[in-house]
Amino acid sequence: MDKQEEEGLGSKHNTSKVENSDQGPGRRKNFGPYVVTFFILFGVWVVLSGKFDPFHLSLGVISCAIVTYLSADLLRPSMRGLLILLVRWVPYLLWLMKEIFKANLHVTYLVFHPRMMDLIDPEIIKFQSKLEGDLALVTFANSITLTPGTITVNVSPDGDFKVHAIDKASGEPLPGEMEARIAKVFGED
Amino acid sequence: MSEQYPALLVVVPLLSALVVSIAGWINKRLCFPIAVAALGVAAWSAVGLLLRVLDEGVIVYKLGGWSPPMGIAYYIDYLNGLVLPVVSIVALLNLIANKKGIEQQFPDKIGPFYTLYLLMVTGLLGIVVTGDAFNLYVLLEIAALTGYGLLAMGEERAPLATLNYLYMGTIGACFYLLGVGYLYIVTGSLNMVDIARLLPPLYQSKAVMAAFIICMVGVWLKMAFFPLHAWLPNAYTYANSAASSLIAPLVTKVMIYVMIRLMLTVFTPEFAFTTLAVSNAIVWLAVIAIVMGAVLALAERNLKKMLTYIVVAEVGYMVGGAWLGNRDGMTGAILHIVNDALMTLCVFMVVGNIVYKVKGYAFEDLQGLFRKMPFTMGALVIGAMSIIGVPPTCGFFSKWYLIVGAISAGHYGFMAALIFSSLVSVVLFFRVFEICFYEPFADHHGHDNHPGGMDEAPVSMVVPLLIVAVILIVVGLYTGDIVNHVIQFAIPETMV
Amino acid sequence: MNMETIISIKPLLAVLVSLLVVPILVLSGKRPNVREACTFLAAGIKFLIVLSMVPVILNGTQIVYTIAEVIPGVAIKLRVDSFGMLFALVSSSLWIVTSAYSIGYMRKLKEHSQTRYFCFFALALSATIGVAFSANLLTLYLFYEMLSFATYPLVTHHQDHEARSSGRKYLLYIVGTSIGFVLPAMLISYSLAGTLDFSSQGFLAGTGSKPLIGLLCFMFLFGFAKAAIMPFHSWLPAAMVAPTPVSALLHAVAVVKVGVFCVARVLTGVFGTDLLFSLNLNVPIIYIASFTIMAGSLIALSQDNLKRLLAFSTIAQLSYIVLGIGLLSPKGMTGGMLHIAMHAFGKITLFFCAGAIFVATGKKNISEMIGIGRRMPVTMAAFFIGSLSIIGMPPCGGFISKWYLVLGTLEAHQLPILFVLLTSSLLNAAYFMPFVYKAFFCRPEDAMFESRVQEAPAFCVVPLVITALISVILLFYPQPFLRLAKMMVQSITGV
Amino acid sequence: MKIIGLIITVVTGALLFYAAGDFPAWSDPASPASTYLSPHFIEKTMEETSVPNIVTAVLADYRSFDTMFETAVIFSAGVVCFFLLRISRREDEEPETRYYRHVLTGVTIQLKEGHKMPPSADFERIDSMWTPPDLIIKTGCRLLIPFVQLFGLYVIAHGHHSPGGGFQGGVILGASVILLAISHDLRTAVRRMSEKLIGILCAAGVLIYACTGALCLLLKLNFLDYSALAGILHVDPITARSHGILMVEIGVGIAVLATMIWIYNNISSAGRYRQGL
Amino acid sequence: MTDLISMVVAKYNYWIYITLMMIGLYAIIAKNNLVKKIVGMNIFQTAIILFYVSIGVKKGATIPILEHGHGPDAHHVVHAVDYINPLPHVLMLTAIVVGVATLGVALALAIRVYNNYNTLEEDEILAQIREK
Amino acid sequence: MDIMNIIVCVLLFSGLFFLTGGAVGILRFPDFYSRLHPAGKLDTLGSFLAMTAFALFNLHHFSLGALLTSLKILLIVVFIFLASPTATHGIVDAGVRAGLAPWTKGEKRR
Amino acid sequence: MDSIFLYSSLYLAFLMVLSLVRAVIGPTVLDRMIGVNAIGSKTVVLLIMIGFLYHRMDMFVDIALAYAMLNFLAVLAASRYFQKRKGLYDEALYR
Amino acid sequence: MIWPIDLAILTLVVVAAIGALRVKDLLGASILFGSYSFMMCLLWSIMGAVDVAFTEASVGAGVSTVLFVAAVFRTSRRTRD
Repeated sequence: MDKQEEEGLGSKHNTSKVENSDQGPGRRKNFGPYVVTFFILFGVWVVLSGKFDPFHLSLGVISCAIVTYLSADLLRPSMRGLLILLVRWVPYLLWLMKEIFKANLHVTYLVFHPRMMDLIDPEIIKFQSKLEGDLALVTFANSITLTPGTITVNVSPDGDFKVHAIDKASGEPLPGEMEARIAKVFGED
Repeated sequence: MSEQYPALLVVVPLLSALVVSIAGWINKRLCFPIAVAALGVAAWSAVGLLLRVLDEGVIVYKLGGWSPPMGIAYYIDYLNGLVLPVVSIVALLNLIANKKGIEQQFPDKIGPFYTLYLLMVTGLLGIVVTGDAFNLYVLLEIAALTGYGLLAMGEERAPLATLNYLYMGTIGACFYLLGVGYLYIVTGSLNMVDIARLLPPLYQSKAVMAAFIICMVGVWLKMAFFPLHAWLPNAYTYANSAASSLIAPLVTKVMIYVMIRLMLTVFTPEFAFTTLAVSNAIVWLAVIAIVMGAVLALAERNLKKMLTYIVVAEVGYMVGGAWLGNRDGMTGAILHIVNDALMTLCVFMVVGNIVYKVKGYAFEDLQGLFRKMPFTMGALVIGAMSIIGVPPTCGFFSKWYLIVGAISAGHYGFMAALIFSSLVSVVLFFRVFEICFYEPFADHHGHDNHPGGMDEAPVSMVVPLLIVAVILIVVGLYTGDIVNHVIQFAIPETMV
Repeated sequence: MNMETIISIKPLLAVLVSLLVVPILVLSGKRPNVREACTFLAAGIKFLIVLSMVPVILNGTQIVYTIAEVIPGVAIKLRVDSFGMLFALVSSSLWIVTSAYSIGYMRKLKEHSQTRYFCFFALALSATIGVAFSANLLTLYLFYEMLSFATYPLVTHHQDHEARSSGRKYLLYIVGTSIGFVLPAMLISYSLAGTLDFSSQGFLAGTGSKPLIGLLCFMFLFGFAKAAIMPFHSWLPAAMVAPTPVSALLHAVAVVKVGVFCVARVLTGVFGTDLLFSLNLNVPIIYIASFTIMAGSLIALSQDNLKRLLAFSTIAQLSYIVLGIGLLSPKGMTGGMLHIAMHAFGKITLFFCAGAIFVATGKKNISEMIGIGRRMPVTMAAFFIGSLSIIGMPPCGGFISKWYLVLGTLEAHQLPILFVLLTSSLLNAAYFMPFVYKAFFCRPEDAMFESRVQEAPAFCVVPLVITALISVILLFYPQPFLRLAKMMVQSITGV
Repeated sequence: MKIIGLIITVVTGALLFYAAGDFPAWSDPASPASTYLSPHFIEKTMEETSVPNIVTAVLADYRSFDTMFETAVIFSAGVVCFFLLRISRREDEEPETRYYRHVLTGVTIQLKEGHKMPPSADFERIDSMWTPPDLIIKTGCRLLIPFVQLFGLYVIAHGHHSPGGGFQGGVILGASVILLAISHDLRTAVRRMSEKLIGILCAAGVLIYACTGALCLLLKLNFLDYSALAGILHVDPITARSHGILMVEIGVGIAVLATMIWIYNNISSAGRYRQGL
Repeated sequence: MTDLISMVVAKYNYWIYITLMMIGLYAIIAKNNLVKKIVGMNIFQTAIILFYVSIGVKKGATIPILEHGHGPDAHHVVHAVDYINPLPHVLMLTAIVVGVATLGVALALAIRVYNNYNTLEEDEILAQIREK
Repeated sequence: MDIMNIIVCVLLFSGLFFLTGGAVGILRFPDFYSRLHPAGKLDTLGSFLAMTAFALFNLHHFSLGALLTSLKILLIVVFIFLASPTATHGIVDAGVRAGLAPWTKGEKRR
Repeated sequence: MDSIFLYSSLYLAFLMVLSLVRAVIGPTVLDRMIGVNAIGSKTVVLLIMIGFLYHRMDMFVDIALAYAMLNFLAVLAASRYFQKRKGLYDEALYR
Repeated sequence: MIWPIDLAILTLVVVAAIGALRVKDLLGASILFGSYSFMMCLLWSIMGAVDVAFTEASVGAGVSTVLFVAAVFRTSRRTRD
């Protein structure tokens, strides 16, 4: 298993940018990512299509092949990435949903509060994240954004975060637990 | 194969446009032969169709094999049988004549230019041949879009002028579409013949009247009829010569064809002339259009712009003739579609040659051209004679019918406008001739040599031009046959 | 009167000969001799073709040829009848002499663009013959316009400022009136009658209301501005900027004669004598014509420039013809038609003389030509004969036509017109004779004329001698023209 | 101008309002439009073309000629944009300074006076206006794009059974590439779909459509009469129609895909293909 | 009064389409900015699409995709009353495409104009032209 | 199946509630950055809940097709969850780059 | 259930009015973007609701999916504008 | 056809159209135009024109707004009306 295979969804290294779609489709010898991409896509196709006669299935195969050829280097999945996804993401997502729900209630409370202007106190928080992989950083940033009260303003590839928080309460827990959990998901802890 | 002519007529230019587009990426030299071959086939089919129509009467071609109200059908009758060859031949000749000019102006974009050119011709041919009201809209838009593209590549002011054209053209096409929608809402059909069958009981409906008016306004916008003409002169003037000499002859004329088609086939002449009772007002508008066009042309110091105002005036001729409400006027209008297409082609090709050689078309640039480019100027003379209306050039005969129509409709204002515009054309063109003839002043008792020497445009530009000039006269001489064998049947018998 | 007609391509050939020679002239532009030989050849062929039709016409037969049926009921059609024949004969014969004269004139003066000149000359002749042979108003109009445009480059041959303004004036009058008046009048006639073919009784007979017919009549009368009826005359003096052969062509052969020919054709073929009589339209016509005669002659009296003098003389003389037709009496009409021929030969002689003087001496004004007869006796002798013909005195052809005109006025009981005719003859004499007198008998003021006889080149002199001779001969042998005119009048009036 | 506009608008509006009075009421099942032609389409489509989506059937079969020209319209729009905006290399003076960026470190170097960098995987050419793509947007779009493309293909393939078809699918496919161009930069997108490829695809899409029609014509039936294809595809004429529709839809999809990208590329870079939006 | 209300409601779509169309038309004619005009033009086109789609609407009908298109009862009897008129939809698909195409061309032209005059305001451009 | 309906209703109404919060929030909040908070995520959660409700409701008449449709609805949710934060980030990034200063306590509404 | 969906969708339409108000009054372009984005997310919900009202869920879900996929494209494009053209208050000068 | 929503959205559409034309900033105008086409898409689907709605969704959301923004990017945001 070479380096390519090891990356995937759980990419650790910034070097992944090297391969960042620069080499055009179909140049690499390794077919692993292609196969994985193909099957992911075909799964989605089946959900989309809902027709299981040979004609439509063959159309599906052709379509997935085309997309794989064109864009597999964008998705860059791997077998390991998939497994990680299944095993570690689900709990994280559940936790995230809970957080989102909680924070949403908070913001909703703010929204409907008659003296809303007094309650909110926006500020910009800066902190350095320990996460390294692109995907991890993005997941973290998006999770921050999805939990109301905080919005990621800027992420540098090195992990400098700038977050806009609507009030003190929203901004406090950062980076905290969320970062740790994401680090766990991506195996960076 | 001859039963497939209607399809070939439109499909061959379309296919070749696509092939040319691909060829443009591979080898630019392939573009021109393909384009010429395609237009040749189209012209061949058009002439073949006309002959078949003369033999057999109306031809119906079902596209996709679906019979008319369901699918789209082509109807080739005497009216479009006449217009088709004109469109295709004008396009063919212009293409051949402008090869050099195109190579000179767009060395890098030859492929796209020919593609747009062919698509435009496809659109125009399609407009003429189609029997489906909505299909006409689509083709209209093809012709319009490609037209914008072609026209905008010109001088510095061309994009702005074209953008204005685009606004107006879109409004026009949309109005037409809306009119078709009104017809659809009351009849439920889109096929022209079918609509015509379903409409008569509904003639008192406000929706039908509105549909007619809206369609007309839309078409007038596209053809630059008088109050709606403001976009035309600039758009045509600042364009490159290959485009303007394709678009100026054909677009307005095809739109007039559409107007006549709507008046004669979709609606009945009775509806247009009696139920609505606006024909008199429209003829007066046409009178204003002619007079305005002539007067504004008089104010120009620029050959091409002057010609564009003449185009505006000519549109007035045809609209007025069609709305006179009698057979002679309609004959004149239809005949003038043919003639005006040819003579506008002639004069615009002349401008193309002049631009090719002199790089300008303002009056100052024209000095001494009779000596420099005798053949081109000879063609200009013939074209000008035709526009003025001097027999035996064809322009005279359509004017003849128009005036006879005006007289028998008792509309002397229109007649006076026609005469006035002829007189103004004399002034216009002889002003040009004077400049080309006198300046720079030859020394009085000079020698019989050529001071400037002859510097004629290339043969490939001059020969088509001369062919057009000859056609002007030949068509004039065969006017009687055209009227007796074609136009006479194109007008419904009910119209007197 | 039942006319026999035969279909023959000859009229078309007569028209086409000079048209077809144009490309040859263009191609041979580099070699003047070939070019001029071609011109001569074409002129000769043309004359022969016309001549070959004369016997047929004299037999009372018409020759018809249809070129194209352009509009239902109206074709581009040629028909040779006696009146047309008369005119064609005059113009085609004069083309030969004019060509010869042109060669001399142009070569001597080393004019530029001679090829163009000869081409358009040929074109103009084509159009002239076409007008003569037109069978209907449309064909007439066609060739009339063709002539207008073909002569424009001739008039403006010098391409200088003067030529430019004259050319403008020329076109404005000629084309303006033809499009402004003739075209609508023609179309109104068409929508009234449904045809445009000339018929001996006039195809408008029995149609239209009185005011409309009257209006049409005057539209035609003034529409053919080449006839130079006042107030549409001033293009003619202006057009004198052209080289003299052109002026000769314009005034004697092609342009103005075409104008009056058209007027005559329209009055006889479109309206017909009966219609004109019944509506009393002839009276205003003849009064307009007489006014033009008097005014033209009086203005001519005050002219110093020889060519302008001749021009005003032409204006007056043309109205003789209109007057003759307008009298509507057989004699008058005969006189009018005959005057086309007579005036043509006389006037062309005068113009040739003026040109010859210009070629030889470079003089244009009468006041500078005192005593010129010593230097150019032949030319001046011809001038004398020509002026006699114009005045209408024997031994010249002009006498015959004037005689018929006078008879016509009597026949039509228009005594005032008789007075006009006679007065104008006196005036003619008044402006020609002093010049002739000064030329021969006065002492030359200019030293140039003291020297020995020095005529213009032979190419210039021979033609004018020929035309002068013909002018004389025509008095004694007016047969072909007189007979043709009489035949025509007979077919119109039945007398 | 404002007053003229107002007058025109009021007059036109009044005319339209006046005419609308005679319309059948909105959503009236007995209106002529609903009773004259459409019943045939609704009731016969399945028998005649075996396509459940009536709109697709009418679009690509009954009125396929319209659709062909619709595709040609979009094609011509692409060509026009190219024709108007594209600045050819000859006219476009090469900038004095070229910028290259070392991909790993993000260091930007300038090369002056027309020096070129040898082609290398480590350096990419950038424009002076280049701004680094945002990490979140870049990654998010990277993950989304393949699915968008798959969805586009799905829409084309299932035009018979559900809404959608060549045009919609083509637009979605095109949008996916536009998304790439926005989230990364134009050079990346152009590297994937080179200009020449787009230009050829654009024409090829319409060509597929037109050639399908012409094939029918060669098989001795009318233009675009797909039942002629039955002989080639070895199916009954009705299924042949269905397959013909699919072929045509694919053509439309390709043409639209390419054209959308083409128009976007030309407009967003004003014809220079250097720096996009 | 009730008549009026029922009339307004029964043809509400038509009134709105006219309103939109007039908004677009006014914008094309009266606006000074070229891109604003393009926006107006698109509104104008969409108004017509609205009109057409409104024609096709049928009370108590469903969308024009046959139910149970495939499967055992694929060829059951279809009643026209049950489905919305598909024809206007077809036409409007074409019209939308044309609209996009026109939009692209118009924007390309606007860019060209901007390159020439460095402004998008029509009166400023005209002033520049007059100066030359 | 009444319980199912009730669950669907509850989910739908809570979704609508959050959506309302989003709509009111972007009107009430004082500046651009703070407005993004309700717009970005209250809407996301609201849509999520509503979509879930629809997915459940769609399983009313259970079949393979219905299941797949429900899955498709969930696919939409996935897309929303991917796209919404990206879009929000895009907007806020634009704001920062455009140089818009965040609102701080005590200022006027913008 | 239909009436619940109907009234919910009407309520959503009302919510869209609120978002539209923000989009129209601005004051900055970015505020408009927020408003339009909010409208977009409500549109997706509304589309599916309409699907239920037509009882043809399977047909409308595709549209909603396409919408969800492409909705943010416009927003991204607009935000990209500010990455390259700085200066939000551009517009203030010409107000 | 669901007329109550139809009525509501139709009114919104007019507001969006007027808004798009009145905004004194071209970028804002193009974004508002995007919202206009969102609502048009809704309108089509309300009226049962799914295919048209689909097209409008993909075009309005995916292409035309982006094209507007791109064009504004290439020209200027400035407008006086």
